Amino acid sequence: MALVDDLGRALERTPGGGIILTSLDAVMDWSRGHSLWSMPMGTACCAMELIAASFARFDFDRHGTIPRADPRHADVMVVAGTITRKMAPAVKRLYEQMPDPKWVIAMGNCAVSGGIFYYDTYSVVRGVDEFLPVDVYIAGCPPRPESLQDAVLRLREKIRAESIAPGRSRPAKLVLPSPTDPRAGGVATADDGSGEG
Amino acid sequence: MSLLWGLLWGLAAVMLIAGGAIIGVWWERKVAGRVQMRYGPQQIGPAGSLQMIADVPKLLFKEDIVPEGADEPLFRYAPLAVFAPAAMSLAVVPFAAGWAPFDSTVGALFFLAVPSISVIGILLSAWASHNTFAALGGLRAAAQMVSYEVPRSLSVLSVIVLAGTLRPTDVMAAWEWWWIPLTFVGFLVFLISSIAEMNRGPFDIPEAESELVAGYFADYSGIRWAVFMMGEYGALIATSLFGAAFFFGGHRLLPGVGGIVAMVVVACAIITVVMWVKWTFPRLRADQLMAFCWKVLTPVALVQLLVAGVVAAWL
Amino acid sequence: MRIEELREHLCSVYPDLCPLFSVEFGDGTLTVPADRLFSAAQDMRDLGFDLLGMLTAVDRGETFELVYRVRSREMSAAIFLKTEVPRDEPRIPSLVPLWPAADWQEREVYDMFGIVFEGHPDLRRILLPDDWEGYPLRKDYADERIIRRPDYI
Amino acid sequence: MAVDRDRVRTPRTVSNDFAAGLRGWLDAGRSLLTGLGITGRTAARTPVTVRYPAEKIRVSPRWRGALRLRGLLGHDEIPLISAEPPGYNAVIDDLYRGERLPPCVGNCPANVDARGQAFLIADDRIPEAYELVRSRNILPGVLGRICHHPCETACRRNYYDEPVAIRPLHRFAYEEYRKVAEERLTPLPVTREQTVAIVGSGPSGLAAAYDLMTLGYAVTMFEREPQPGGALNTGVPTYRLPRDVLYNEVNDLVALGLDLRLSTEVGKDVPLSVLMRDYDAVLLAVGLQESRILPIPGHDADGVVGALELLWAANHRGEAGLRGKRVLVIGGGNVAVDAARCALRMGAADVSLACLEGEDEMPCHPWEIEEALDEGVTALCSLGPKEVLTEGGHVTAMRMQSCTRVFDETGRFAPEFADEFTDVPADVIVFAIGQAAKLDDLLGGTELLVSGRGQLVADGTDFTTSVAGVFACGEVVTGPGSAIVSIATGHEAATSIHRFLEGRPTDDEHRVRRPVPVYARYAKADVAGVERTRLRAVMPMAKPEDRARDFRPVELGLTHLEAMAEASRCLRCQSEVCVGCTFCARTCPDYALQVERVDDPGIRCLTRYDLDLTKCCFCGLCAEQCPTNALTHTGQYELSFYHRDLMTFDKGEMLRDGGGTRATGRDGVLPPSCPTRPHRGGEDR
Amino acid sequence: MTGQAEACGVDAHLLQTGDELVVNIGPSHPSTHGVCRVIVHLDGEIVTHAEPVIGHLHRGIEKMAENRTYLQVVPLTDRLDYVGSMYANWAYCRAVERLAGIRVPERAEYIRVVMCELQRIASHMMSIGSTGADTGATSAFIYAFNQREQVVDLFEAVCGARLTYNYVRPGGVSFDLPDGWIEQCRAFTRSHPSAMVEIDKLLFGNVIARQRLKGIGVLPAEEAIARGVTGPAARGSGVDWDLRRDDSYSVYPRVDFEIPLGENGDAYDRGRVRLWECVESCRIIDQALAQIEEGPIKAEGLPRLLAPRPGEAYDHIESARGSLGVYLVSDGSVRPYRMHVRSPAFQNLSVLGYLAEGHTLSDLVVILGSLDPVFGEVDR
Repeated sequence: MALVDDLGRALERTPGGGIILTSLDAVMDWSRGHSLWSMPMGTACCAMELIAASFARFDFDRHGTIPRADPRHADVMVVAGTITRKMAPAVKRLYEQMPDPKWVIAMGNCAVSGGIFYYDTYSVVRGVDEFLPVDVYIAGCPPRPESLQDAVLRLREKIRAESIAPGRSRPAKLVLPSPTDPRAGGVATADDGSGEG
Repeated sequence: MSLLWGLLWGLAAVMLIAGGAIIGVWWERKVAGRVQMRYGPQQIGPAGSLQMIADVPKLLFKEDIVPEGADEPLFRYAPLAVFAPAAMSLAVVPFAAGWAPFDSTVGALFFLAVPSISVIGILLSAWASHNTFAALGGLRAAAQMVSYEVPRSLSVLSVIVLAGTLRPTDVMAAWEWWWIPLTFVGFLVFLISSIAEMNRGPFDIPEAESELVAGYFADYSGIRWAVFMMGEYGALIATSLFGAAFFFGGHRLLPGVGGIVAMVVVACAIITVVMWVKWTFPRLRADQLMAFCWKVLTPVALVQLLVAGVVAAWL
Repeated sequence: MRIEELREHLCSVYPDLCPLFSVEFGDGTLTVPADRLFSAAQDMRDLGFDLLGMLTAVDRGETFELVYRVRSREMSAAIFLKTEVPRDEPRIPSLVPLWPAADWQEREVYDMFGIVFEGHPDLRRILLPDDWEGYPLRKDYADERIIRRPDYI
Repeated sequence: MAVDRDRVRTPRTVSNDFAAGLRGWLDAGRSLLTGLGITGRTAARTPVTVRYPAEKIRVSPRWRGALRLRGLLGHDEIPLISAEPPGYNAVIDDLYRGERLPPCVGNCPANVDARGQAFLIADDRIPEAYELVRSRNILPGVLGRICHHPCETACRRNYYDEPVAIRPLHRFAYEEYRKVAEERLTPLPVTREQTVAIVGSGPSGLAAAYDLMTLGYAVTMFEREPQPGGALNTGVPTYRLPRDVLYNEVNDLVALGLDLRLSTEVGKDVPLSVLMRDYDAVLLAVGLQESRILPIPGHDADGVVGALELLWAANHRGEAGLRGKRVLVIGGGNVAVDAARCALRMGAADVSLACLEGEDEMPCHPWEIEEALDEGVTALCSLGPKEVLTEGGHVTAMRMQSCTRVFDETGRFAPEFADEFTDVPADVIVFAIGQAAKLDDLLGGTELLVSGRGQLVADGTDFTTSVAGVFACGEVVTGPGSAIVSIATGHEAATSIHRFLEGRPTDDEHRVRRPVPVYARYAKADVAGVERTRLRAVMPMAKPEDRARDFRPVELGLTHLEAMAEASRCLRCQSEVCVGCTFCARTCPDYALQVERVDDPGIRCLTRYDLDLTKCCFCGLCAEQCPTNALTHTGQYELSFYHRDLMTFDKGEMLRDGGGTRATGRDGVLPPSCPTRPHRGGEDR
Repeated sequence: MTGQAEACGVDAHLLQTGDELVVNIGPSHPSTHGVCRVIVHLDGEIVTHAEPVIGHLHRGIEKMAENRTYLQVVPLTDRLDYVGSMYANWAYCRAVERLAGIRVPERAEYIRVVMCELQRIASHMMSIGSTGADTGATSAFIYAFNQREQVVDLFEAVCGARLTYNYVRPGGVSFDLPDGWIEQCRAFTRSHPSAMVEIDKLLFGNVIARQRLKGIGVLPAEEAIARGVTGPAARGSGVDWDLRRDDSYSVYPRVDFEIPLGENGDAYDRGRVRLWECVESCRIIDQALAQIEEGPIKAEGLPRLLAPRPGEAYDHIESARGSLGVYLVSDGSVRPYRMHVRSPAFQNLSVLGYLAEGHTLSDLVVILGSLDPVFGEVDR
């Protein structure tokens, strides 16, 4: 990413560069959003829904999301299923092997927080965000394939806020725009969506 | 002057293959979708046709990972070694009456010989990426190389025997209607062996999706992996054009300008059949491929050559 | 061999162990002291119990209770072989020579309870990482990583 | 059979292979072509894909999406069940059909809104609670003491721990209401000119009178005895029902505008034909007057007494000449047990009770016989009376034959006797085997039909008699039964009278009948280790030994705080308002729900209701255990969040509208069958 | 996947031992049906020794069950064999019913049989599909998956979940069949056999697939019995053993069905046994739906907290992978004292090392697929 990073910084420094950078950002975010190749890290029941999502009835390919088993070709790692402490180093290793603009979707309660295996187990990692930076969490046990596709659309909105030049993300509305958004009840959200990097 | 002409043609070939690859990948995902009762890309452009417009810039800006322990220069330029033969083999294809970009007397021989260089590219990438799975994939490609080259050459030979010359334009000139039924079996052998040569369809053993995960290009990310894809689609385009020319008469099908259009249409039909075959059949094992080529394709190609020889002699 | 003959045979061979056997359900229980386990298992094998269905252990406080379920297909009868093993040095002869099916199940019982099966070809942990200390399914397994669900019934 | 039709037969063995040689190769080639054919045909067909953002799959009504609360204690009102008298049945019926009828209300013969009463008492609005109960059960104070409380048997808390004490709450409401009775009792306006006469001031007559007064009719009531109350006044012993409670409640009715004429016997002082002429409608609520004596040899010896006469004597004179004598009561019903306990209190030396039925199938209520046994009554079961042995006209013993079976296999009363006899020594024998109506002087001079055995002929559902304009209700129609059943017949009779006076037919399709509720039989929840606040308020009872000596009341009432605490234990079933009973949090396998509530009486609200969506495994156990249908699964499945802490929903968010958050699933997912609800797994509501 | 080996704790010296190449088919691999790592010693392309390393999905369900009431364990059993969670529910509930002596009403037994036969079809679709994916025919996987989607729709209509049903409860089933469901189910069982014949032609009839599947991973019958292999994996070798018929439980005696058997015990036979079992399941469902009649769906008067008498009980059913048994020990409290799940997938996977010798790497993947392991049930 070195080449791209200094391109971004160079554009930022040159006087007229800001305009080019924002338009370049727009194109890049659009293209990254619409061709998110997923790395299916399916371990347990959520893997079944992950497979169903890319097959005939809930076609993932329509959003430009192809399941690529090889971490080198994937952009987003979908962690679907329970991650045990024997499995964690392998997941961490595969995450590191992915090329840089990469994101993580934690699918299913087991990936989000250990879910039904939160209490009384000795070998379950309580949530993938203990060792991976997670971008979108999906609740459900297992979530429907449409929830996964909804998460991909959510991830697109989040990517729209990112930029090539590091540390220059536009503020994005990170609170869910759903009509009766569970968080609509006047409760201050965790942060106002300034979106760090 | 010929150097300038060569450079110009090289650039044209790369642009043609890049455009072909973009349309090819989209058409492949559409055919795969339809075969599997789903739609394939739909969101960008009419019926998702501009999906690759979204994929290419993303791949361009992907981090270009060179795995530690890999052989640096070899790793960077191995994809070119796979892509170049496809572009070069496009040079000898007889597009119009008496005109081929590089009309050499041994055009057909050139077309048969050049694609096998891509196997060297595969071996280079397999060795350079310091990855057990890649090494396995590369060795498999090398092992099965000879088995499909022989029937491929024999099947084209039967047309050359009929035409009596190696120069593609002369072959086109000497082309007759009744050659189609005569050499149709040869065409089938040619098609099957070129699928094996392109490592596609039932013979994608070097990069078997379910065993070696991604075979020889396991460690290529971003644009280097795209160059491999362009290499594959380039070979596909070149082979189908050549097949259309030699076995279906190419531009001789319709008089005048219509000829080129007819040739392209037949080539597209061949591409679609190749994709259809890929998404229907399971994958052969490496040794089964070699057995199939030696024990089935080569005898059939020889019989076809015998028939073509007898007819040529009787003429 | 009919099930009734099986019942007489069991009662005759093991009078002291008083095997209880229900003909109508076709299954019975035979509690055997640890040292006579291998010979009893061998008898069962010769009687025609060719399927080793289940092999598991239960932590009964000061002893571990090992439960084997052997099944014969022609007679469609099943026998529970039960033994007790002291907690401090849990050693028991392995049944792999009689039924290869016991291989992985014994490794799992070793992994979960720490019961050593003598004569097992390759006794290693199977489910937990190799560097795991302690045996989880013991009742006194203390592990600070476990968060107990509050007793809220 | 569906499968035989199609031509797919399972092969004997599944391993097949191509033939050897050339035919095999041809088949192999053909298999490639058939493969291509299949994929080609599939490619021609239209894809099955659901284009996600535009089209969405309609999830099934039972889809278990994110959880949602429909209502919250303190945030939503509990719906009270009350309506104008004729329409009450309609309200109960559509609640039942919509599966929103609480089991206690459903199982009570008069459909008293016990849930509403518990809510009002917990809210410290006790006079309103009393009036709400009185609209259906005319004598809350009286029945607070003597009712056989079918509501508590059906209470859903039996399944969780112990049922809510509904009857003591009626009694507590009565005691509180007494303090504010005067200013709340304003006479009901008379808006119609028709008048109604009611013969007999038993519970059924009073209920009918109340309904008719609320409808605006002028009601006159005639009572033979000097005090009102009918069977409650003469039959029920005073230790179970102090008389002032009865008289206060009847006087309340008089204050409301009832014209009550005591010690005027219809048939003697006022002929029935005069009533039928002067009043537009007449209601015979006379009940049953005389107890039936078995025509066995020696039944006319002195020392043989009927149960009603004994109870009348006990209630009015307090003395029946039983001092120091041995008393034998024949019969196993509630009247027999009352007679036995009264005999004990009147100084009988030894009281025993003989009945046909066996130990566990006695017709009286279990708690009645227990209290009697505590007080010293001895029960002799499976014995049938054969002959009274007398000596010089005095009773000395009773010859009893042991009975092997009381009901034959079809359930009809056909007792079978073994031929071994026992003689039970006794000085006084009391027959409590049933009561009958003495109607000859009442019906003299009218064409009212009377059946062979002297019972009035009346329609069991409309309570009309053979003469138009004359109605009958209470035990005279239904036979011996409990007080609450008579009150229910009173309400039905009032509806019939109202329809008759308005000229409409008493029975047409508009008349809504009360539904017959079906409730799951609960296994007794074992309450070992259950914390004190969940258990039932203990009703203080007098000590058994000094209870048996006199007629002071046996059960003492609940205090104010105890009653409010007990009322707050009510789960408000089917009210779709979460009362914080915490059974959802207890049954959740992943401890994803945390429910806390403030429990001091009066101020009862839900302080915390947190759902941790990251732990919830969407198994649906909580929604099934919820007794009030408040916790349901919505159709929401698009649950993606950017931050993990957005995924815990607190009390406010749980009330969100479950319907349309981007999910097509409709709300209204009915948890299939709370194990205590009727088995009609409700479809989508 | 360069760092694959280090990622899973295989130390470096093991990598290059003499002329043998050690390859790690890692815990996350498209064709390992979940999380199984196979350490393979390769001599060129031929496998000399393969050793599956499992435990990557070991969540300690048996330890968790000791701290949950009998009703709370049911959602746990859903997560055991997540491709066929209806089985684990039923096996567990049968063990609890035998322990607590609960009598299940007639209609509930019929509903359970219909649900489990539908689950067998769905589970076999996943297994046949993944056989196709291992050999490279992804379209066959998708055709099989479409049939599975129809079954999943039927389940969603009845119990409200696609994969983790929590539907069978000790004492009966939790919901009654919605009206209109039986017709929908009949329509499926009518169309399913012809779809199976089509998939049979597309996948197993194909000469390339036959070359890839026949003669691969041959498991002789007596070896299968000795190693405790049950279910379609054993029936592929001709072992005529099916609990539904030989240990005939629930209402299976009242329906008649055949047991498809293979002869030479290779991956091809195991696959086709599964395919024809689906057709037989359709017949069972039709007969069960014909015999079902109205009635209660749950035993009367079950207490909220079930506390069976101290003692033990073992019961097993024929799941899609073999004989799935649950052994329950109770000490009279509301929580089981010990729960052990006899997992058929765990037992069937143990023969992988024995079968894989002498085959190539691509065959190893096909053999693993033909044993149809589901790692939720293997690792528990």
